[in-house]
Amino acid sequence: MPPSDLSLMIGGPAGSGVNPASEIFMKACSRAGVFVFTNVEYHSNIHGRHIFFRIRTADEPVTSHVDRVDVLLALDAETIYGTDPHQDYQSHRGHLHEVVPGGAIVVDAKVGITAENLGRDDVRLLSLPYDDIVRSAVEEHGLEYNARRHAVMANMVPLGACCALLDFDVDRVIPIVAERLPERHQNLVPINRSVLQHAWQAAHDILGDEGFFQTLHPCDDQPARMLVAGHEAIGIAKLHAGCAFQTYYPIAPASDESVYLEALQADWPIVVLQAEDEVASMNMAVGAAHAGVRAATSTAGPGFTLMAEGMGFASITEAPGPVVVLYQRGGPSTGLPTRNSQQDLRFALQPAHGEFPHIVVAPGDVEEAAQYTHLAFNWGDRYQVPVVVLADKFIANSHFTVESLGLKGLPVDRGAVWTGDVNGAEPYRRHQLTSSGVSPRAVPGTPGGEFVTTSDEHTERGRIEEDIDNRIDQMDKRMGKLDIMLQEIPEAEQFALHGSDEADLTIVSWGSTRCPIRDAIRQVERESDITVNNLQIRLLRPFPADAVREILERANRLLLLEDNYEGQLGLLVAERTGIQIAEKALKYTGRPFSQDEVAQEIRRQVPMPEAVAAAAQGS
Amino acid sequence: MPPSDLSLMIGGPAGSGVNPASEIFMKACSRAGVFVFTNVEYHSNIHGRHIFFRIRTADEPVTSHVDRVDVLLALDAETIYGTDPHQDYQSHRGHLHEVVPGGAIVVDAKVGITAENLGRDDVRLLSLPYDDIVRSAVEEHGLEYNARRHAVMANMVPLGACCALLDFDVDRVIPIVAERLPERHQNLVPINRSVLQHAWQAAHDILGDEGFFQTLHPCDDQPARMLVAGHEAIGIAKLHAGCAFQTYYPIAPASDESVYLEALQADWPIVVLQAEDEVASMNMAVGAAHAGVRAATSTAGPGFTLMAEGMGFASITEAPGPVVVLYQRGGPSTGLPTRNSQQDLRFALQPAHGEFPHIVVAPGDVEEAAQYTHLAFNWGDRYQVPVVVLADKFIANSHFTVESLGLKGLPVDRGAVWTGDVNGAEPYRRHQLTSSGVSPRAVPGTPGGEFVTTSDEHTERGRIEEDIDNRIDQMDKRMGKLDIMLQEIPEAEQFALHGSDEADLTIVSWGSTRCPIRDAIRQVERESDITVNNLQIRLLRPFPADAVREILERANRLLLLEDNYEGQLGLLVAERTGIQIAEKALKYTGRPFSQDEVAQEIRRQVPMPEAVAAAAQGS
Amino acid sequence: MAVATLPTAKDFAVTDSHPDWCGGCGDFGILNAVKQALAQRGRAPHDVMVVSGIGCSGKLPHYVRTYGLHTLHGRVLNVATGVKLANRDLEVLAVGGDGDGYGIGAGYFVNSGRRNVDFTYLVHNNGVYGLTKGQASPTMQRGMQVKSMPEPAIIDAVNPIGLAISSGYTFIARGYAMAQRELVGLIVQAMEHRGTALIDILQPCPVYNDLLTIDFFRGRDIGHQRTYALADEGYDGKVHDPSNVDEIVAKQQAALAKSYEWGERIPMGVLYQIDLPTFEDGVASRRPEFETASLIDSARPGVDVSSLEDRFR
Amino acid sequence: MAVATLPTAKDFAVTDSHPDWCGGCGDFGILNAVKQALAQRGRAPHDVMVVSGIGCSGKLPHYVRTYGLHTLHGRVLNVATGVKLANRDLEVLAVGGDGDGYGIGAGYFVNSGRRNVDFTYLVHNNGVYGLTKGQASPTMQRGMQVKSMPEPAIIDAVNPIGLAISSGYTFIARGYAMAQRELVGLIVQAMEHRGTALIDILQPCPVYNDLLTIDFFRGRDIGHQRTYALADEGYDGKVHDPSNVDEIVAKQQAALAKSYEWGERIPMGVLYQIDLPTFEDGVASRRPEFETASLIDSARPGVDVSSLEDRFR
Ligand SMILES: Cc1ncc(C[n+]2csc(CCOP(=O)(O)OP(=O)(O)O)c2C)c(N)n1
Ligand SMILES: Cc1ncc(C[n+]2csc(CCOP(=O)(O)OP(=O)(O)O)c2C)c(N)n1
Ligand code: SF4
Ligand code: SF4
Ligand SMILES: [Mg+2]
Ligand SMILES: [Mg+2]
Repeated sequence: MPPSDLSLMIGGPAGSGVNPASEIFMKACSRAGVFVFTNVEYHSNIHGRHIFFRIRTADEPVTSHVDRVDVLLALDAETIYGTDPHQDYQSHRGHLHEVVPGGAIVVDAKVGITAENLGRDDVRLLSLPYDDIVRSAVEEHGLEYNARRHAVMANMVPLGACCALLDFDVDRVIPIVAERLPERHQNLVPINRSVLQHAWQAAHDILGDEGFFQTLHPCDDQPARMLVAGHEAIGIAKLHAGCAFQTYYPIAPASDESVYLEALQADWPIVVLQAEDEVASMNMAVGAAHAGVRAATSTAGPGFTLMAEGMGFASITEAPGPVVVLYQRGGPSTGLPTRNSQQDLRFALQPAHGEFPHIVVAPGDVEEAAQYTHLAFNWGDRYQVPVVVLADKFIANSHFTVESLGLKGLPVDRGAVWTGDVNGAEPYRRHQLTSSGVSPRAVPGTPGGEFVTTSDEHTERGRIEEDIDNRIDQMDKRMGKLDIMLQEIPEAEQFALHGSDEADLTIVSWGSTRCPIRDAIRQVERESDITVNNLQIRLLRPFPADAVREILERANRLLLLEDNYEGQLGLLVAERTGIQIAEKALKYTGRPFSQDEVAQEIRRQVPMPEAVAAAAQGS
Repeated sequence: MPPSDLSLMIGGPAGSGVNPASEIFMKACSRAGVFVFTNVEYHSNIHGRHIFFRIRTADEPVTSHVDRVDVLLALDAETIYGTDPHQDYQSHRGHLHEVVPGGAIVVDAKVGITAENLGRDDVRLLSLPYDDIVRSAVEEHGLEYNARRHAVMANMVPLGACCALLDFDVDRVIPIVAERLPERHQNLVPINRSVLQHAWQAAHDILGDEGFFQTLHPCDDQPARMLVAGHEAIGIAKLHAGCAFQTYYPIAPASDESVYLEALQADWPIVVLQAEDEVASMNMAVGAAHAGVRAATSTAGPGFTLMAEGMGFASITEAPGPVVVLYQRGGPSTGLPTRNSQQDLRFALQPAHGEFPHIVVAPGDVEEAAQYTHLAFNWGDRYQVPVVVLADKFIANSHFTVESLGLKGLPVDRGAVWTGDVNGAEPYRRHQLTSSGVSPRAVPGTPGGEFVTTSDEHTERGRIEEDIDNRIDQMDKRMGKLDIMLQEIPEAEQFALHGSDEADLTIVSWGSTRCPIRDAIRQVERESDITVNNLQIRLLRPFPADAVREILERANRLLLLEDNYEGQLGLLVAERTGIQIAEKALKYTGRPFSQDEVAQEIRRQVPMPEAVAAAAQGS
Repeated sequence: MAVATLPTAKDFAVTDSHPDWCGGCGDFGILNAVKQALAQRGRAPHDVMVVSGIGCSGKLPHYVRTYGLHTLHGRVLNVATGVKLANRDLEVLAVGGDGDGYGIGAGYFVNSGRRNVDFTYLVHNNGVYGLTKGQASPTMQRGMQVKSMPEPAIIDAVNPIGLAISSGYTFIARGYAMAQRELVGLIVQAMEHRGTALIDILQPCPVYNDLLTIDFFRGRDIGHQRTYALADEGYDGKVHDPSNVDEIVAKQQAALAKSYEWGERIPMGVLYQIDLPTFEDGVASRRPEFETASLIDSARPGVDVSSLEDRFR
Repeated sequence: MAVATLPTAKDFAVTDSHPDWCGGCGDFGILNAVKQALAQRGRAPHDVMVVSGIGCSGKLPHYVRTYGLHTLHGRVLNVATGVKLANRDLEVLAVGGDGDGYGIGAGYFVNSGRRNVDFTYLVHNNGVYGLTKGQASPTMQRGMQVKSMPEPAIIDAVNPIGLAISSGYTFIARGYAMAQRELVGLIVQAMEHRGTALIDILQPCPVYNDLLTIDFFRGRDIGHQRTYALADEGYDGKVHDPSNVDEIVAKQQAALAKSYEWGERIPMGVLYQIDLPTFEDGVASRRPEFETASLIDSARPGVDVSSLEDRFR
């Protein structure tokens, strides 16, 4: 196994410190020059229900999780065993079965799990007295232990034990703890350090000199890399694009982005407005876009459904934007509020009644999330349409190691702006018929540019008009923009054929499944002679039908892979190219694909020589 | 030309009496045993903008209009010439050019149009002094003419003239006038009669004995047929189906149906509730459906967009309904509020985020509108899904001659209802996994049936649940209903292949274009050797892919015909069958296809022997 | 329909599920009060429908054994209206958060007041959006900042009591989640009231709202309980002559004044009440059958409509 | 920015289009008043943005030469908010119907009051849904029946003035479409007010509303004009000390009482006014640049964000 190739899990009840422990540890790994990917699963609940992070580390970039758990750090027994089977509400099976043979479980002694009653004898159990360790650390600093004040540090115990298991220096963890604590709590840093050390020692005492099967190898000569979640990357991209107005209504998993931006309002020229609902969020953003600023909003499925009418309104009035980031979660309806899906593609393609142009783009990873968010503003301005960036809970809440977000140097395009002569004889025409299909927009406040526009069908000057010829002209003008986009947007932005041109299998995908697909292809190609490439379609409306058809037609074997029930991209491909992809790997559990699951799907598709197959399975 | 084959037009400013004049005349024709079809075009405006009816009569059923106008009855000059070309608002070209050579124009003398300045010399101009005729009629009854009270009768003048032209007895018109007038205004009946007669005489004086090229032939031996508009037919069907609760929010062209039902509340067991918006309309209806009544709502595109979230909510909670009648109008956004379209299919197929089952059915004419509305309630109850009936402005506002609506004898199916034992050991499971995919529903109020259900993913008992296995079960259960529907709903209801099995051309269509297609096929087949059939797909979700593919594959030549820009059914067919129909006749002007336009499209597709083509064009 | 043997709160208990609210959450108090009140009202579980919005508060129907609909964010009043009109024999309780009711649901809050359908609406007013992690709710006052907010609120709070008055609510009360006995009494009164009855219930959210805590209401800082019963001070919010506009205006003015009483003393109890025709009364005025029969008992599928068809002949 | 030569109402006239309102419609009066008021306020046409909802009323921007957005039904306040925050130098006027504002838009009406963005909102209150052919609007009173309704209203009217008070509007007035001079004055006052200013304008719809006719307001039946100016009777709705809760409550109570005055006498003018921080003030309190600069002048595309990236290293 390559060095630092580890899959850790930290789990416990929401509100018990799983989040900070996980965030601290992942950052410590990243600072140590290790590549990190993390995924979090949590219930739609504030306190009490099960939450867990998977932290994967490697000495090369990884963007997905694996099924196995090497080390399980548990803050309660439920993390290990799951819920009471007699309860008809929010059940799960726990994680004991996921731990690899030889793996380790760290658990609080007070829940009473012992090597004898654990239920598995092929894993190492480190049952540690969390509270006692905290207590002794506190007292070491001459303070009296106070549960109310100090119990929060219990989550440092499994981290300390983990450091012992992985032979990782606890002093790599401490600076992160310090950074997270506010000024007034800096006095807790040394106590946290003691907790980590005591836990390290306690674990070490149990482990003895035997050690653990895997260690974490710091590479301190690396340039400092970012460890960033998708919602943060997108937030930064909005500031980079000069977005001045962001509206939102709280909703998982989208509001994290707005909350992130909210905290930057004093330092950056942006107003983040928490609206009364998503109808308001959307229409405020449309108003701001018409008034001339780059405007955006972010939401999840239930919110986007309420933004529907605003999409049609923005499009018929040819507003320059807004950019709507849609973080997909499990649907339908309220559905699985905190789980992942790719269920909203079909809806995003036609999010309201009537026929109108808009753009739907789906980034495949955290860097693309940032870059395509930036480009979305260019497109909004250039084509005067609303733009939907299709992200998801996986992108929003996963952390990825990257060198940078790749925003620097991206072009800025504000589209055609009217600055005409005040005294010109011809009155300004907001929806002028032009050969490019786009009418230069006057920014309100510009003398001579006074225009009216309306959600009704209208003339070039924006007046209500029901005449037949005018209707045809304006429909052709608006819908024709879809063709122009396909001509102007570089093909490299529309889609990517990752891997060799020729391959045994072509996986057809969109959005964030790119992450596990990338890792799985690498794995399968390392383990076998199979060659796999991946057609990742980013631009979903307008759809690059000709190019996609061409690639699909020359592929040897096709596999459609999506995080939804219906195979929505498959339906779109058929709708636009007539090609129906027969083989499908569809997942609709609310959980993202793991690298292993994708690798398995690849193997299911491509028959392997017996020997190779056996080797791969044994890996 | 067959007897009674006439195309009349009555036009004028909104509010000037175009509606009553048209409604009176069409009913008089119908009572005379003649088949009638009417179409109305009007602006989104209360008073002043141009409105016109086309009234087509025939001695056989007709369900569409023709392009030509035989008699143009004008209440103003704009009806003839159109609007001032210097106005950038609500323009049109008038109807002078549509009048056939030899046709007639009736106009008010006061607008100053004479045979000399009319601009055409191949039509008959009857310029009559509308007010003077009314005045003399009033005075004949010993009353003093009072413009405020009597001017409304001016719209009877062109009707009287029309009777003269067509050799139609004005006494066939009078009973209709009487029926429409309230009790307290019955004294106006004889005056109206005089107006009609004076106008008749005035026209006759001009025409002389020469007569007009066409007459209207009463067939008084016919059984009394209905002349009914789609919104009325659907309203009646709702009462027939036992719908007890109808919600609505005013919107063209949907609210006519609710207003029709509102007036019946004293006599029929239904409550019609005007809600504060469409979000409320929809969710009230969902609540009522859950509580056990048949519930419905009606709207147009902008309203349906607001009902989106309620669709997902109804579906995930497995509500029995509601039935949502969606009267399509010109989109996007506010669009063309009073014009026709088939633009909302794509949206209706996926009207909200996430994946969920629902039914979308599109009736093809007024009888189907009634019958499929009735069936929609059965389906809602049986499959516990919301059902969208896709109608449009054409269906809503056109009048059709029919023998009856064909509702009598349609089956009633309330689906599986739970009436279980109160003392049963097993608690009731609202979302029980069954082989039929449907869980018997307990009607609230039933002892022992207490359940909770939720818009979140849930267990069989309706409790919030995010577990993976449960998620798969419930998704499979819900989505699986789509397959069961396809199995259970009779094929004859899913689609129809009208005409012979083998034909030179197969027109693929959905919804109300069935009406002009039917008439056009009859015309073309009469005029030539060409054979044409029509695959009319009624069930759009779930989609009968296999049957459709089979029909399309064996067709000689395909033509997709739709009242929209994108060819939305074509996209759906490709999505589900992989077949891309190359030839398309798409219209997105906001006006329905005429019989002539469809006939022309057919001729464009099927090359005809020179001679036949020449004959057809000459017709 | 009341049951033969009077039910107890236990009859409304759910045994195979448990609330996942945080410890110390005021929602527990409201849940208990609902069960007690239903028992006191003497309704059998199957005659009750609890309809809720989305939020921590919205989970309540999962924890009470009656019919229950956990609906959409902000739509609880729409659904409750449909349920009650379909079957007037059901006791309908609507519950939801302050964000749900006064924020995203504000339009329905206003228009439901006008309609006056006969059900009861309990708003869990905790000043925050609980389930989405503590953003300001519409009742958060300008300048306030709870620990989950990055900065103080720059917009004003809505006044739910005033809003309810001007929207036409016919029963308007304020309760406190931790004052069980009083809350049970209020809920019973609200259910007995004919028409839409609103109880704005102050509900501590110990996790996100560190201003409106139990200690705050208890008045630990000022040495006396902040909440007090309006009834104890002779306040009478009931309009005794609904045809007397002067009395109506005076009672509304008094309620409005009370709605601003905050800080040292916070009034509890019925702020305003008036007997006005319900929506159901209006429906019955058109069709007397509906005076007693529910819609669910009236309409029959497959009925003969030829008389309607004939009107078009 | 004021223009060098003061504009006149003519500068706001549109020549190549004309209103398609019915003869005698009150909307003509409002349109004229808007043009006059803009001229009096001294704004150049290009510095004004008129945002409207959907309805007969919503067509207004087509008839006035300024920037104009004819938006969606019920969303005028959302769009106006976005426009004003994007560019605080624009004079923003929101206009719409009573159905648009108090019905489908009620939720935004309430929450816009709380936000207090600096624009003016004119509601064309005609008691009906004009453009959809005369259904009852939310201001139609219970028991009323205009000719387009098949039967009398069975639900209550909303009280827009009361609603505005409890939603936090800082300027609340009532106007009458046919009282031009007064209406122009009110609109100018409203535009001068800092914060969201509401004018509920009684607007005859001669086609559908045969109760609230010009004759009704003129009081032909009772022998005297029904409308009267509050100012003429010494009524002062302005809160002089915005920190004085007692004054606030008293002024709100007075306005509430006036909102019920109907029948023989109908009050016109400013019912309530208070100086409170605007949303823009709140924004500027975080980032002083926004005190004077518009968003449109602040943000630059392509700015360096490496400092933000570095925080994640
Ligand atoms: C349309 C929509 N937008 C956003 C959400 C996300 N959401 C869930 S609960 C909630 C707010 C809850 O606040 P409140 O109503 O005050 O209830 P509480 O949790 O405080 O009881 C929100 C915004 C949603 N479910 N639906
Ligand atoms: C979402 C939506 N629902 C319904 C409509 C139809 N509609 C157009 S105008 C209108 C009501 C207009 O009434 P009001 O706001 O009072 O304006 P008025 O015409 O009286 O000036 C309605 C319901 C619409 N345009 N959009
Ligand atoms: S977050 Fe607040 S309201 Fe929600 S359960 Fe926890 S304490 Fe209660
Ligand atoms: S319908 Fe009424 S509100 Fe609309 S334009 Fe005509 S008079 Fe005015
Ligand atoms: Mg709350
Ligand atoms: Mg109105």
